[in-house]
Amino acid sequence: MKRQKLFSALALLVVASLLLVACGSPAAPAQDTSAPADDTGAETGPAGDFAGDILDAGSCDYGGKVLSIEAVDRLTVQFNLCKPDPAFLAKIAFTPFGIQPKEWIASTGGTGELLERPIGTGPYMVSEWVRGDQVVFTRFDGYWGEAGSAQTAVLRWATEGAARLQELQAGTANFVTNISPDDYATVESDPNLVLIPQDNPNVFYIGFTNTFAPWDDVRVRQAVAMGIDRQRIVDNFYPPGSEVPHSFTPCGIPNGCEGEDWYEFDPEAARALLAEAGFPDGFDTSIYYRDVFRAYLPEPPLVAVEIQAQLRENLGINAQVVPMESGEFIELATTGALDGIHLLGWGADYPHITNFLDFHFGAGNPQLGNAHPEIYEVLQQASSIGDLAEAAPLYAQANNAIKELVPMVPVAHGSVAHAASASLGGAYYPPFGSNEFYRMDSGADTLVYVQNAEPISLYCADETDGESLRPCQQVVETLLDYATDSGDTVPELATACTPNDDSTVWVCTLRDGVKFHDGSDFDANDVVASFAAGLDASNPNHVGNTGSFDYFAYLWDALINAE
Amino acid sequence: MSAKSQTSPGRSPLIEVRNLKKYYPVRGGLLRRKVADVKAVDDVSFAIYPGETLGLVGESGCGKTTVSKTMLRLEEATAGHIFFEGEDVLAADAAGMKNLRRNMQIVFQDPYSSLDPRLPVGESIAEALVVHGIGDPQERFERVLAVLRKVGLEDYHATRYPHQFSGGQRQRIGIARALILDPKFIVLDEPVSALDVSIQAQVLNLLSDLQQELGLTYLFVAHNLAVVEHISHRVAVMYLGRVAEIAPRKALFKKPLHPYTQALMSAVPKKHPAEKKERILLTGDVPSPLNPPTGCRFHPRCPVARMGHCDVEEPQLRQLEPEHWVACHYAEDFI
Amino acid sequence: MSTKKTTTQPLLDVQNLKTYFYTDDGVLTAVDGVDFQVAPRQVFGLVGESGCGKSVTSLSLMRLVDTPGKIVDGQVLLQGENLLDKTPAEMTKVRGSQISMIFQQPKSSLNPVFTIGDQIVEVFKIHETISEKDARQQAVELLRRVGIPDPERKAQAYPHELSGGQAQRVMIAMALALKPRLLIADEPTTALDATIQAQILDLMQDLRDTTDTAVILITHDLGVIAELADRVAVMYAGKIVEEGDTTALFDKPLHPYTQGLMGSIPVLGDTKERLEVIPGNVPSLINLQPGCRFASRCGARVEHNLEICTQVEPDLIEFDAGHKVRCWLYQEHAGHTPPLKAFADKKDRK
Amino acid sequence: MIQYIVRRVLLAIPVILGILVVTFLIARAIPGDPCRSALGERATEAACEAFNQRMGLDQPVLVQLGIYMRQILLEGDFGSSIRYSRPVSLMLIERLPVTLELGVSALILAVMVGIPAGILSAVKRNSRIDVAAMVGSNIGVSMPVYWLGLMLAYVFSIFLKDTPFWLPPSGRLTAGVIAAPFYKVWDWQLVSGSLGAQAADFFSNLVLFNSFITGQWHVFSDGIKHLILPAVALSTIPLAIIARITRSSMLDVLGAEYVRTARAKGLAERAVILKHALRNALLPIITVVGLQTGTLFAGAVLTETIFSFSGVGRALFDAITGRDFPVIQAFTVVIAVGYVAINLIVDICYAFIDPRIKIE
Amino acid sequence: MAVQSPPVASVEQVQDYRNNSLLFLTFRRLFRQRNAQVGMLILGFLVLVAIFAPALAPYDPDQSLIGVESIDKRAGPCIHLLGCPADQPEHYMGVDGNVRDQYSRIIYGTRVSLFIGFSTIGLAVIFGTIIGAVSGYAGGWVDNIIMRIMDVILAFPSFLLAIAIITVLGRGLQNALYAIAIVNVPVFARLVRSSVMSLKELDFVTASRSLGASPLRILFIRILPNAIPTLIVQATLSIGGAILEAAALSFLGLGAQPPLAEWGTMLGTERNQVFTSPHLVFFPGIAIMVTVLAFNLLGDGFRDAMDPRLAQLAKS
Repeated sequence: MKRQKLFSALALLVVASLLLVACGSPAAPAQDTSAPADDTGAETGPAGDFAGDILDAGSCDYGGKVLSIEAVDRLTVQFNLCKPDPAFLAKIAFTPFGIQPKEWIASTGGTGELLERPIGTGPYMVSEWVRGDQVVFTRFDGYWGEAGSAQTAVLRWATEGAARLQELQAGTANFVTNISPDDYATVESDPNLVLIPQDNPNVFYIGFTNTFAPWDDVRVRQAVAMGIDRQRIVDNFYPPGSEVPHSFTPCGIPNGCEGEDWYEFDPEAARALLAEAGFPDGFDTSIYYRDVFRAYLPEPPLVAVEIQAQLRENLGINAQVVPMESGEFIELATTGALDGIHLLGWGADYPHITNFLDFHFGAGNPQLGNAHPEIYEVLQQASSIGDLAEAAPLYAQANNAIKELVPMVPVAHGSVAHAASASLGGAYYPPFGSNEFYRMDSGADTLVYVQNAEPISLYCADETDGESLRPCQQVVETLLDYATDSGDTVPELATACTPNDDSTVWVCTLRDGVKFHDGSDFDANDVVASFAAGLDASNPNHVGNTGSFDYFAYLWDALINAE
Repeated sequence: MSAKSQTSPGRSPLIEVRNLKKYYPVRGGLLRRKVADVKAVDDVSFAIYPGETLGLVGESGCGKTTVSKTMLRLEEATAGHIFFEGEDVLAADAAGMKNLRRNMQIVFQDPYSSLDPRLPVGESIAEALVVHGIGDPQERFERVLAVLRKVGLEDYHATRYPHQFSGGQRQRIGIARALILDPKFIVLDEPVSALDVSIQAQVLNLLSDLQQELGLTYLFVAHNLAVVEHISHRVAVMYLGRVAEIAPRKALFKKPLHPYTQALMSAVPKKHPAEKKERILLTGDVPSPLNPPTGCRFHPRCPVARMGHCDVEEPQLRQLEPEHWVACHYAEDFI
Repeated sequence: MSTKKTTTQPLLDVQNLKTYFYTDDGVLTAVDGVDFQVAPRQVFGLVGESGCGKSVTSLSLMRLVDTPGKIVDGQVLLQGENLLDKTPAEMTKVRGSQISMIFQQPKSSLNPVFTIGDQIVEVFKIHETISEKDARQQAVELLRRVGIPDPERKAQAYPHELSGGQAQRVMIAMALALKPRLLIADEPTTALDATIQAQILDLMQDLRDTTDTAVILITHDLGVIAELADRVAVMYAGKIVEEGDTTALFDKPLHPYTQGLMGSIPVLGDTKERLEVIPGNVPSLINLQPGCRFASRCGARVEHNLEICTQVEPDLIEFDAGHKVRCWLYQEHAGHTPPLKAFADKKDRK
Repeated sequence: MIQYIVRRVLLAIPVILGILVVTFLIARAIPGDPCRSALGERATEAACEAFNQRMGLDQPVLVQLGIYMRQILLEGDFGSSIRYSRPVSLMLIERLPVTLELGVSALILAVMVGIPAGILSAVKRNSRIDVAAMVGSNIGVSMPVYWLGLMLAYVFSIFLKDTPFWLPPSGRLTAGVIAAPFYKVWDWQLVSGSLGAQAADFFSNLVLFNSFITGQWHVFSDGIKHLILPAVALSTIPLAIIARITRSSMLDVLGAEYVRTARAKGLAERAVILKHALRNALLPIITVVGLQTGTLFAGAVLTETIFSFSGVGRALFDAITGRDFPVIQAFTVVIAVGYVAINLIVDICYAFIDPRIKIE
Repeated sequence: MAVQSPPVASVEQVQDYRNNSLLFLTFRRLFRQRNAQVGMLILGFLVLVAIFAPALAPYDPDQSLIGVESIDKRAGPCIHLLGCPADQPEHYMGVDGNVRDQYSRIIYGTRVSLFIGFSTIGLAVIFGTIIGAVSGYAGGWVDNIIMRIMDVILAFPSFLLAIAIITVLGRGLQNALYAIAIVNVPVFARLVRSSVMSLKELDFVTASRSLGASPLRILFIRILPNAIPTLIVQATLSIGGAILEAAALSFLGLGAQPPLAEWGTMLGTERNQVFTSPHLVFFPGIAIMVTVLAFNLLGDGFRDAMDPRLAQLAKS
């Protein structure tokens, strides 16, 4: 009996290892780019032989924006949208929509090696992920563009801002992300270091879920809005260049701060409102946050305690500070499960106001409780208007409604800066996305880059955190890319994407001669397959790490075939 | 042979031990199962008469202390009977036992561990009264003082702590504690062996005085033959859990009938350098009670043992002379 | 008993030995000015009750007193050489080869983690250049000599596998391995059962007769002294109060303490109704009163109304030939004749 | 002897079962739906049902316990991490070697310094050395490990920057320094995923061991450099405790009668201490050394956090803050069982040091 | 009991009675111990600090000084006596990231740490004693089962078990206290059990039995009080350990939560700043160390004072 079990366990082990061997073999990074090009005959034949794949939602009833994505020919992809999307170009430049080989996605089934060893067309390929320690990249010599200067790029991480800076000072790193506000002066005064500010529009806000008492009372929310001295927070806990918000969206985003200015700090009026709402002596609540450095919130524990102190002093509200693990916090906060207030923020994925307002105040987002029709109806109306000036009055109306209803309190637009050693050539940081290793020259064989945390997985279609997106961006490319100094998009895997008249059909022309790290050729079917795995919930490869594919769901409004 | 017959006609014993056995299980093997017994006390019988002192003597491990503890039910016996004034101690229930305990007390060997170090000795002595619900605090205190005076201590000693006393004084306190309930019978378990010789004499004299004054009955357990001879009226010699010989003091010391008793007596050092002493030297050590020799337990060391008899048949206690009992097949040779 | 007269130079000459313990409660004068001599081949008995300083004396001779104890004064001359002047390294050469020692608790005096064979072999190895094989052979021979049955096998045994008597035999074997000039036996039989004690006493008697080793025998048991010792010193509270040849001392104890001690011991075959008693307790050796240390318990002092006893400490004087005593009863002092009668009363005891 | 060892091993079995029961109970006691805590909040109903069936959650608790035990004991299946969607056993292969190297070097440090210090202290009782050692060890046991770690990092990476004493404040290796696994260096053909390959992975993840046997000296020295500060920080408390127990155990033994006998034999003091006394004093010392491995495991959580070491301690902490229950459960089981195993080894060592054990 | 009204007692005798109890002697020895002296000195100081915290602390420990004083967050120590310019506000230990006076927070932290130490070990002692006493006195299968359970608890490194318990109970100071108390229970259970088992065999306990005293009386009046000294020693030493463990839990964010001035939390929240503002890490660490040291020294002192070997050494 026991022996039988042992045998079956052993047999299973053997089978499993055989399977792994079989699946694992293509994983070996194929260095030689001269691999026979006809390994996938269909793709290499003349255009006439090309069998184009299609991702088809069938109809627009499922609520999303994508009707279908079609590989028209080997180098042409057509996106058919349900409604016009002014931010389409900005969206497809976003890293989660990176392209991996169709066969590779299929062979992994959306799990396993796919999460550890993405295969893209980028300038670097993953050579090893030493868990808990570093991700090592090797230069991809078959890259279609300008190759990186370092043979090896190393991505490490340190949670502590001081530890990162320390690495830079010690010369063991070339570039580190997110300098603590306190360290700006240190970096600026050190001739060996340079400060690299990042111009990323963002907002830090205090969120309430209005399905919980007392946040269901607008007067309470207004009281908090008036009772928090935002200037004091920005002055003391944010680096120079940070601003007290005029409204939720930073003014740098077109139409961002149309409408009235936010409330003045007025604790007396706030207390009066609170008393009116039935809480003359305040009440007990909790402040939830995650202790993760973000551009919009560089020192979460300090700000949490500061807000705690302000609530107590200005409003008599007794709040308990509850730090949570990042993932858990995001999960509970975004599903509207937190009964107290939560400290969260938003950094722009692409430079469009919809990325701020529609995401947060749209009808479907449970994070802040029941959505307000006064806001989301206006937003829906505005979001299909392509012309900025035409949409401006609507956004003013929306911003005013937000101020009136206070679904949250915008506290700060944070300024953020990274640092590099002065000897790092081409050090930069784009406003959107991450900087790319190949653009920087360490002057040595190795480039070391230190970020805040370890990536969760390297299949970024299913990841949302910047720490995972950054390594992905080195490896996997998107159809378009963000410019290094603005929110504009520039060609990457697509040489151009052109809309039809009402912006509902986009045709992208793909770059020819691009090869993946495994030596296979890049074509339109890879684009369709990559989108399909993320966007189509019924796709067999729609698995990933968590299986939630958030950015597909949020940026394209909904997943196809979702239950 | 029935133990009953060891009692003398005409006298009724205060306490009588009959066929007492005390086995300790020995555990071994992987599962700690019982694999054998240590037969610490194996079929021991004797009687003690009112007002007398029975000396119980033997080397370490012979079971003498186990006998004394079992008699007070400080250890539960494996088998046998102990009659105190006709009542079976081993069969008594909790209430009966509590009653019996008023009449049976014990004095321990180690005067240092026999008193609660935390308590003033007065409280230690008074505990018996508290447990038995005798008197009010004032009465109890007076009884404590009375008994302290009786053992040769002063009133103020009642409020002192054990560590403030010398060994001899502590042993007096131990005796006082045993006396406070006015018992009839006291077990003295090696009461002087931890004491210096000059102190030992004080305590031995005290014990004699108390016996005469209060009509006490003693079981005096000791390994020192001279001390036992000094204080006892009758003496029982134990070897490996059994009684080898039991007799009145004079008879025993004048003419020991068991070869072991003889060896024991000859082992006592000379009392004067000039004394000539023929010594019976026993070979080897006392065997382990876990695995006692067959037949007569003494036979491997016995100078007169005859193979084929002594190593096969276990000798029973026989009365060879008046009140002189001996468990040896060849005891007649020594008469 | 052969009394060897100490006409030649003594083997060991102890002069004014003082060993004090520096405790939290004060200075404890454990050994306070002890003098005695041991002749070659002599068995010298040191007798007294616990705490009288006899064991500390023996450890002082070996210079094995542990902190907080300290030898503060005196000389220990072994064949004229003062052991107290030796460096620790020199002292280790003396120990085991010239003076060796056995203890009261034989089982705990053997190291539990080594076989007894190893422990005996070690003695040879410390002091002699000898091959492992020879040393082992000699060890087995020694074990046989002290009466260990099947010595080859027993040499492989660990101490916990021995009985107390066997362990003491091993200790004796170890102590005599290098034929030392002096053996210090500290209560060698006290922890043993009566029949085993007899065996060990017999062994020691045998060894006394067959070796050249002198013995200092420390015990509280006058019987053991009577068995073995040629000469005996009685200690009380850190001082020697009486010293003499064994027969003389047993015949004619002089000091009231010695007399009391002898009277307080029950003797086999010599029953009496009451034992003689020395009243009171041994005084604390911290904060000693002036005068004779026995004064507070001394019946003779009361009887003779000697006030000096509580004021001045008497010297150890030679009363008879070779029989010394430390008592005012036997000494002349200001306006007082010693009441010799006191001892005459006791003269007949035997 | 054999019987003693077998008995010790048998006695460890109920303890290990007890550990499994406790971790099982802890997992059950965690508030919330076990499915949702294992698969994440967004798990679908169907997935949950499948999960419940697989884990036997629809069955009585005792059956569940049986399933849990079978999975771990017979199948070696510790489940998968929620956060990383990878088998926990894989994480163990990556993480355990790091902690092992850290723990073993800390232990070696503690033993190599603690025992001599304790002996010296005992031998020179009440001397200045003794007082200094005991004051030091008192401070050592009172010091928060993480604080010491931070202070060491500050001193050696900031204060001593630009001196030869500079040491890196974090990480297992300098960025970009990677050791080729020995099986690749030696060109072993391993069936990936097989037990052998897993074992090879495990051993190649022992950075120092791997770089040492393959002669990758730059990696080795880099590894040592990174190990010094965390190992020193981690060893402080065990070192202090070992020094103290050594001292008191030596004092006990030095007062023992057999030591007096050894001295009376004429044995030189050094031999008395190192041969007769130490061997006996070793018993309580190795017990404490065994128990201190527990302190090391616990300290590893803190030390690895401070020094960004990717060992089990750090992973466990991440799992706890991330509520990654399968990881918490598995790592706790592994650490506790490892702890039991070490103490079992200590027990067995007893038998070799102390002959009295054999007749137990 | 009787001697409470001794008719012979004169004033001196009552004095004598009190002054010679074992407890008194132990304390007298304790007061002579160098270790204990230092420990008591520090502990006494800490207790005073805890009691008079409001008087000693120049600031409210939770009050942010933003807008109250012109001082940067995480400003270093400023002591006027040591040359800090008089126009700068004085902060002996600097201010923290929320611009709170660290000196005041350290002072208030004394209260928290002492409370943690005493409450956790108090709980552990109570439950450990009950369990150990039952186990030791009952013996047999009861003992067996209880001790096997304790073995299993002890099979976990205690800090890890504490962490595991917190994952069940949730974060927070109170839960951390429970966790630490739980992991300490087996220590005391075992200690009490072994004391009970050895005391049970002592003659004075046997004497009690021979008097007919009930088992409960023997357990509670004879045995347990005599186990107290070893309990005190272990408890004192454990308090240090408990404070250390609680601080470590707080350091990891599992224990005390802000804004409570707990040293471990203070250390934990500012640990990233060790390279830039070392004072924020240095002082809380020192505070923990000194407090734990006090208990450890006192525990050592207790142990030495109660050590019968030393007592004997002093006698003979």
